[in-house]
Amino acid sequence: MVNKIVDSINEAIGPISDGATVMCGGFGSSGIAFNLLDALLEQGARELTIIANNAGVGETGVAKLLREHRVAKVICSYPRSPGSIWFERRYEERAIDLELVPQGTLAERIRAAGAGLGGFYTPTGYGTELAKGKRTEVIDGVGYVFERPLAADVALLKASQGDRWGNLVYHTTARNFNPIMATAATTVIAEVSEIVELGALDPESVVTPGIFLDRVIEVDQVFV
Amino acid sequence: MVNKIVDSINEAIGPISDGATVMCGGFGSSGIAFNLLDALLEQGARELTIIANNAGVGETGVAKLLREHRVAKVICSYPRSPGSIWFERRYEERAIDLELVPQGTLAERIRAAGAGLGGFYTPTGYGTELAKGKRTEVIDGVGYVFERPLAADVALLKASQGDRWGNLVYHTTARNFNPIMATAATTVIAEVSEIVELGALDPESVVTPGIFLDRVIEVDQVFV
Amino acid sequence: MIRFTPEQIAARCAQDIPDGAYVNLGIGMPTEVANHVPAGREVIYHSENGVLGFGTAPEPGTEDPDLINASKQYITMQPGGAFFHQADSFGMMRGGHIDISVLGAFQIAANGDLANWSTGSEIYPPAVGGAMDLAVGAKQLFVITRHTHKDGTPKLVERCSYPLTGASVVSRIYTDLAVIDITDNGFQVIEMHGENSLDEVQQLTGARLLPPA
Amino acid sequence: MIRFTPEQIAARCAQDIPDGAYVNLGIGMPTEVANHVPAGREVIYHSENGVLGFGTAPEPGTEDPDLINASKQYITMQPGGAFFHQADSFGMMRGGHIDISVLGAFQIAANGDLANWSTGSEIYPPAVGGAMDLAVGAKQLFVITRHTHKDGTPKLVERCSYPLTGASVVSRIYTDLAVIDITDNGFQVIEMHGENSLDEVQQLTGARLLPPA
Repeated sequence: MVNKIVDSINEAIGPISDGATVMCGGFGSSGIAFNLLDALLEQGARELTIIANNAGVGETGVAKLLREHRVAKVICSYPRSPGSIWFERRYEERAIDLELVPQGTLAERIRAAGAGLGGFYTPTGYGTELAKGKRTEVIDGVGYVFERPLAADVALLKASQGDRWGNLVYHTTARNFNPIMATAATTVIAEVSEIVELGALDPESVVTPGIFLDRVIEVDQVFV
Repeated sequence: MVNKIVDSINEAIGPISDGATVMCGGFGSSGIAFNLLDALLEQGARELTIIANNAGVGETGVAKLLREHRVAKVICSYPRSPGSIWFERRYEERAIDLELVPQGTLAERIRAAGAGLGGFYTPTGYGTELAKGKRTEVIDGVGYVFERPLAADVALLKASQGDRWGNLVYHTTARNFNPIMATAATTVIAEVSEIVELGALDPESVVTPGIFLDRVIEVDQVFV
Repeated sequence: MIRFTPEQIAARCAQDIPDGAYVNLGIGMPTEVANHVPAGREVIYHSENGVLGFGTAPEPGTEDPDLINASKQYITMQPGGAFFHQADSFGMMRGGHIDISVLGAFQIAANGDLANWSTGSEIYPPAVGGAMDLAVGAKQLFVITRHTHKDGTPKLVERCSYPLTGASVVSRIYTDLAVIDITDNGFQVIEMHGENSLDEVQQLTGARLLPPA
Repeated sequence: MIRFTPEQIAARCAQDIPDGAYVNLGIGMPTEVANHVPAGREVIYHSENGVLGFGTAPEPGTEDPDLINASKQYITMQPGGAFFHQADSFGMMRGGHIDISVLGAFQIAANGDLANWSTGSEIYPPAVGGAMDLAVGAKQLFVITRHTHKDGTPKLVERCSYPLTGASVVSRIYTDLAVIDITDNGFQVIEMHGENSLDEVQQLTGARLLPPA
């Protein structure tokens, strides 16, 4: 029987190696798996590469991992936000590498990894600093940048409901990067505010089919 | 006020030029906009390029267009099915061109057009006849075929419900190619079995946001 | 010689579908595999036209005319199923999310090349559908097929003469005579049905068979 | 000279948002445009974080903590809205489905180049977000900005000295002094606010202005 539901947050986060690449869903403070990020901190993995839209604010989520020197590299589109003090400090100290990626390119690279593509041409960033060193090509008069897929060892997702097959639905704009990250990591873990019976989710409305999921845990949602 | 609902099938199909490229949703007999295809036949446009998964069976849909000599070219993955007599006849007569595309590549090319990408690398078809004449590349040890986006002048969709903004939901596997074709044509037209009030569709469950739609018409659904 | 019926081949293949597997069954004989998966295993079936978690055929009269599988047969849904569009469906395949794909074959080469979409006929219009995506994407590609063509010529060959569906894609072959893995050294017999001997099976095979361990 | 307030600039820009337009408003002054669209026009707003058809700010105490716009402000939904994921959201932008994108700017060049994401500082960590996608994707890109930097140096220039957001992307510029189109011949003044003269505005501009027709 397929049962992806686990009972403890430590079981949910499981073994994560030093040097692992971790995708973290979320945009701003919406859709971030704060419980799983706390569990990752407790679990102790170091030298992490974090793939996320932002790089954490205040003393929460990715910011806590940065504070505790667990992060070697950040791949994101918008690391600097009001309150991103730990990112800014580690960046100034040159303690972390930063790969800055336009947000649509970040999303598309993640999708490409999940969909088994070898890369794609995007018009975004053509003629800008962020295309420097990248292969470019003019096709039918439009300039494009060649971008490679972006996969991860682990993805940490936040959803609203999940079932034992791992099917997920999200709440409003907390959806953001979560469904695409679900497709692009070797191990995919979701925290949900409610586990529901198999069959309770409408198959027309499932956003992330369970095929992508490894583990699902019910948590009290955290908002910051 | 945004109102994409039209009252007559002729108004729905609108002006389509000779030589137009027309995307037709559907897989097998599921999710095909038979009412719109009939209206296209009546409208009279000739020398059409049809983009669809299949090339019509019996005397319905695309098969009727082929019978009436309206089709110059078919771009599809699976033109030959039990009952695809008009496709087979026109093919044998060399009256039509055929561009055969692996189904996942067809879907991805349509999505790429809708998403503004300049092309992508797929492993599908590498080392096969269908990659002949195409640019290929080995990236990190995997062979890929370079594929270009596929756009159309018109897309004819079948959905189950729609509203005046053009938001659409589908019914079971009638979804198939419809949501991606919605993104990839200059003019996008949907037949639905029910027009609903704005706000009746759950924003979490809308599959095709209205931004992609031009015209929506309520019809009696046809099944063959 | 012992020759399995298509149903027996499908049943043998079904033994190797583990509990919890995500499986795509190709058109024709592969579809039969679902009817033989041992009781107690929960298998989640994918169909290329945008559905996961479908069930058995509907009772006559209860068909949903929109709800079909890749073979255009009516299906039902299991609790826990989901619908999605064609680009997402093929992303699942190419992205390596399907555990097992079961396909038929015209020819399989000793290096795992598969030919199953075209006989190269000039008369007959070609059709590929999802065959090439299925061949390239699944974690394991099982082929179920008769060991030879109807005229007795081998389907298992040194090199495919028919146009390829995919290069080096097949993991394991279930035929009416044997179960055979593709290895770096070529065709490796895993088991032979009944009392079939390696020599007998070898004579109906177009490339060298390595004996079972 | 007549200098429009940020609110007046936003209001002037809002006049050019037609009924039925799909519009993405950037962070900061562009957000203000929504408050000035003339009554009777139905405008559908897109935010990069996966929402179409959002409405005004919620009443205090009724916020949904998950429901925010790109500026991380709480929003509400209009009837007819929809949610989608980030890849679909940016597909909408890049694919040319957004009619109008309104952005702020550090510099705009006479050829339509836009710089608004980086001042090139070595000290301050960079952040790009969706700026480059918005710049490249919308059918029309409107910029709303003060005509000059705070120190009086021009923002409208012959060539951007700041790192580009996109090349040849801007359609029209709304400043506190004038409305200016990007044309093949460079900056084309469409209208000047109040009694501002071409000479006065030209002196605060780093490239030649073509007089209004």
